[in-house]
Amino acid sequence: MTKVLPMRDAIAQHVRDGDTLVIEGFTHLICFAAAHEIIRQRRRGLTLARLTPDVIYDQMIAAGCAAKLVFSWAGNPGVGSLHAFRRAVEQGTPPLEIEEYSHFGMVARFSAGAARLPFWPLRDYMGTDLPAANPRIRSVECPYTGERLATVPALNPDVTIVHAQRCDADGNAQIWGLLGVQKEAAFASKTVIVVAEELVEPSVIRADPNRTVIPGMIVSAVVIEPWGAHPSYAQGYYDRDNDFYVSWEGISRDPAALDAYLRDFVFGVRDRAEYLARQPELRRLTARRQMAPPVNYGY
Amino acid sequence: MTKVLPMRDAIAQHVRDGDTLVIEGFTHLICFAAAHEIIRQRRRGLTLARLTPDVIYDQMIAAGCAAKLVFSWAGNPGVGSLHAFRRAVEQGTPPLEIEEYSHFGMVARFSAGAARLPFWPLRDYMGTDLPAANPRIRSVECPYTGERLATVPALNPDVTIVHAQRCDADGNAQIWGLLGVQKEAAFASKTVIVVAEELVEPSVIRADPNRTVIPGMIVSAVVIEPWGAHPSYAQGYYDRDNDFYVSWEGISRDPAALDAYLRDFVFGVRDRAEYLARQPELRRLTARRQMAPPVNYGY
Amino acid sequence: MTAVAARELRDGEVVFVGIGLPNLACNLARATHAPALVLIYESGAVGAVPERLPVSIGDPALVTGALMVCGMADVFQFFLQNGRIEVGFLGGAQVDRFGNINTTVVGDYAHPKVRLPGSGGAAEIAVHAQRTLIIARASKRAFPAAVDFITSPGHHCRGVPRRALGMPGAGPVKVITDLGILEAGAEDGELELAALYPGVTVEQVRGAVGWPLRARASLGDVAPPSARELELLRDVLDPQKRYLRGGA
Amino acid sequence: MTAVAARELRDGEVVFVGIGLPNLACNLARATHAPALVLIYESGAVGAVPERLPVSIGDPALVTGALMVCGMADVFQFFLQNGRIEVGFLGGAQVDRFGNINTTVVGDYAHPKVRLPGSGGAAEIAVHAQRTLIIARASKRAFPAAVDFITSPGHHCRGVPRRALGMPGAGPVKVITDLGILEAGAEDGELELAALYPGVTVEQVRGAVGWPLRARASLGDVAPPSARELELLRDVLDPQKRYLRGGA
Repeated sequence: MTKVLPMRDAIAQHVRDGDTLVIEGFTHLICFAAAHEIIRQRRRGLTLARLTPDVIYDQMIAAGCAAKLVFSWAGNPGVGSLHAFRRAVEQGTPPLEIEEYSHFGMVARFSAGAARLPFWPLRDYMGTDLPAANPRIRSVECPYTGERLATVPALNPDVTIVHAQRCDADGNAQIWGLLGVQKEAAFASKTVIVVAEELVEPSVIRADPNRTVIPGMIVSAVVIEPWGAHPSYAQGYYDRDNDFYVSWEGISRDPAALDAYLRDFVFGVRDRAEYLARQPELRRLTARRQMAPPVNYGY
Repeated sequence: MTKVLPMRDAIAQHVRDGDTLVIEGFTHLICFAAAHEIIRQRRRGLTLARLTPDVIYDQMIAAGCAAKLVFSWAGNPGVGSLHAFRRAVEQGTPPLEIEEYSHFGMVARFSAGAARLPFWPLRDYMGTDLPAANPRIRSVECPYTGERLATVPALNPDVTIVHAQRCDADGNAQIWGLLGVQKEAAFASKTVIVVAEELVEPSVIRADPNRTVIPGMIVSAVVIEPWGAHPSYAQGYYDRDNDFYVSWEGISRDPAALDAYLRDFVFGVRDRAEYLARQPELRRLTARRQMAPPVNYGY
Repeated sequence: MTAVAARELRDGEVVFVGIGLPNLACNLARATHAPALVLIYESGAVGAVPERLPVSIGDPALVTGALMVCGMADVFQFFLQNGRIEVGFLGGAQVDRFGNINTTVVGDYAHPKVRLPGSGGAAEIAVHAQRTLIIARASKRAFPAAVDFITSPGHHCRGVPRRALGMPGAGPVKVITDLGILEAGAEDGELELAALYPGVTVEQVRGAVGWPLRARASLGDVAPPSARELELLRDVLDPQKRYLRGGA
Repeated sequence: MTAVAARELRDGEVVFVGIGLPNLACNLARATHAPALVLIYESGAVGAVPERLPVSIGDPALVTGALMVCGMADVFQFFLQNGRIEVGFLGGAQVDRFGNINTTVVGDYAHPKVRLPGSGGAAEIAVHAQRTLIIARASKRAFPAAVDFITSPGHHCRGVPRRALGMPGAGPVKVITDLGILEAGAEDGELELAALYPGVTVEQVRGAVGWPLRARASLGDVAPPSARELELLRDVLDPQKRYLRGGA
């Protein structure tokens, strides 16, 4: 039975109302294609976790998918605010519970989840107001030195969606460029969906095994979706659509403009192909070639 | 001031009597060139730490360099015993203190050291006699679930020596194939010496930054030593000299044969070049070409 | 023994492989009924497809053509401790009546008669693999009533049952010897005789273990290696007889 | 402000870079007196040499040509918590008299007047970097006596001095504003005026902070940006004026 599915089927089969969902990717490889499908399928009551909610979760909050947000930096990177998020937190429209850490805290939560430990120790948060704001930040005494270290609890999502440059049909996925916390989030998760720019033969994966970040054995579904990270980027494939990120400031500030955006680019298209057809001149973002030299795996 | 030194100078400047020394590499990339130079310079009282002491530490124990061994599996991989180690432990000749963990425990010790945490939690050792044999294996209570988890203390070596396939003059080192715990051991260490098969321009490193395992900023000295891991191996450069590993069973079993080996191949040569000249037909071990396909880093 | 161990592996399973007979058994299974077996080595090779018999668990042939190679911190935390390993293979100098294994010392820890290599990854494999298989030749020396040192825990450790110790894995479900197969008793976790090789008697097995061995009422028959299995083992997988000194 | 910040960096130092003015300052330093500066971004790019002004800390231009790219678990554990970062750059909506920074909320946490982005990596940079530099334009709103929320700790947090809290790093050694430079008092860690830009008076700075600002007996003069610095900033590093809205 193949794991390779259309996005519609992968989301329908694996993402349920009320799930804790992670679509990771630090600026790089953020899978907007999956988020849009989840919005189209009108999932509700999701706990959305991510270091940087970014425009992707701002859209999901605006679309009413989220009951709760777990995060560490909620801005529009390099641009400004996420206004749907701000309206939810400042005005309660829609209501949104939040659980807040720092980046290191979120990384540590995924690390604990991936290692199937209940907590992760870190030297952090002394002097800050974060533990007062979030009682799940606690501490533990070192059994050697007696000192107290901060702890965060494991995060084990129901579903994690990772976008990769390439994978085989079993979901063995290779990523280069920024790696973020995708590996940790995937291993922490009950279900993993890999979305990739390219489907390749296993022989391509096996020719450079050190590049594999996610092994197929932890993957439940594979979706092949070229340009699936747009307006985010994929190193070696396409650049970030920064014009769109800049325009999100105006779109997200105005609820009517945001609704129009969702109508035109999410609800109003059947799939990723239709979304891409409505984008202005994607070729301007196509990556130039700057190839890494090959290495020898022989013996 | 260049970091690139002959092995003799790198060892003379950075390895001191009584140091805690780590020469890591799991079967792959074990830096015999460094160990032989340390033996030649007659360092004494070292605490030697490594997951697998392997033939390399068996030689150093026999040569009288070691006061203590910290380890998790002391055999000749795929062959049999390390007889110098066994004589030391079973008969006290020479006396050798031991501190013993499992592989996971040693990995966790280096991870804690690299993260500058005093301990690392792991779910391990229940039912085993290891904590009774080693009181440094302790436990901690999870501040969320109340369950007890095993802990090991951080290991922060004075010096870690890592063998890499290639590096630049600042010590930015790239490794592919088995990665072992080299990254963790290096980051845990006060001083790092990188030994490499090839010195390359920084542009080679920068053309594939995801392959860099050790950044130059944590490296104190760089030694270029082709075949420096022999009789261990370097993926893409040369295979393991398994004949030698098999012959070590007989050599190490007989103290006189072991002394003769050290005389002929360590004390009796001035440097690695002379050692290599005394090896039978190294070309039989030269790696065949099996190149990884290049990937695109452009944007 | 090797062919019998190979049959215990199901196609598609994720197996943590040790060197020697376990490695042979896994590669035999891959070559026969379980082509989709995923072999993981503690060295960091995942989905290895060695083109030669690896001489160690760090052999370069495990890397070339593997699906993934990762650091050992990932192997132990994200694969093993995470619960992703379905089968772990273990061997050892001593196996006791509860499936505890000793690979550390013969005699006293502080003053050992024989110093063995130690745990390696065996302690944590015994704790975390969903089930483990033990391979060992039967003899009174190899199967004492109680091991001198518990390196890898079995079903009952110094008076405490496995479940009470909080170990995630099920422990050694089968001990494959050259005389028969032992399995843990459902009640107390004590190893009992479950199946015999052709021509071997219950008394022969009892004579090769160090405790009064219980035999199940209905004993299974271990099918001997097929011609195909023998041919693969002797001619393809271990032609130099590195590991097949005793038999297949 | 950017040029002044750049001068605080010594050649060869390892700098944890934030986006915006800190990024500009680091690249100005690289282009002038500190070509060997090692730029690390929390996204995992180490030794980045961006060929364009990165629009975010995850820009692909930080990857192409970098010395190393690693996962974020390594960035925070092996670089930052390990103590390998010599300089951390921080900015923020509010900076108080002890150098505490707020990037979380204006008003009450549970019912904020303005919800800011939050910590990102700023909390741990403030704890671990060997020293930090803060860049912020001076105003009474930006420099209250006490911040509404301590996201990144300074020299004195809710009555407890930094050292007593066990923070490895030295904290904010300089706060670079568009009017002058503030430094922590040796005794109590309170920020005091240490240097002035040409033509700025002590009273002007006092008018732009929310507490009775101490001025050092001997005030330094901040040298204005040189022609070369201005040219690099305006024509090479930020020709589109993405970050240089206020001045250089």
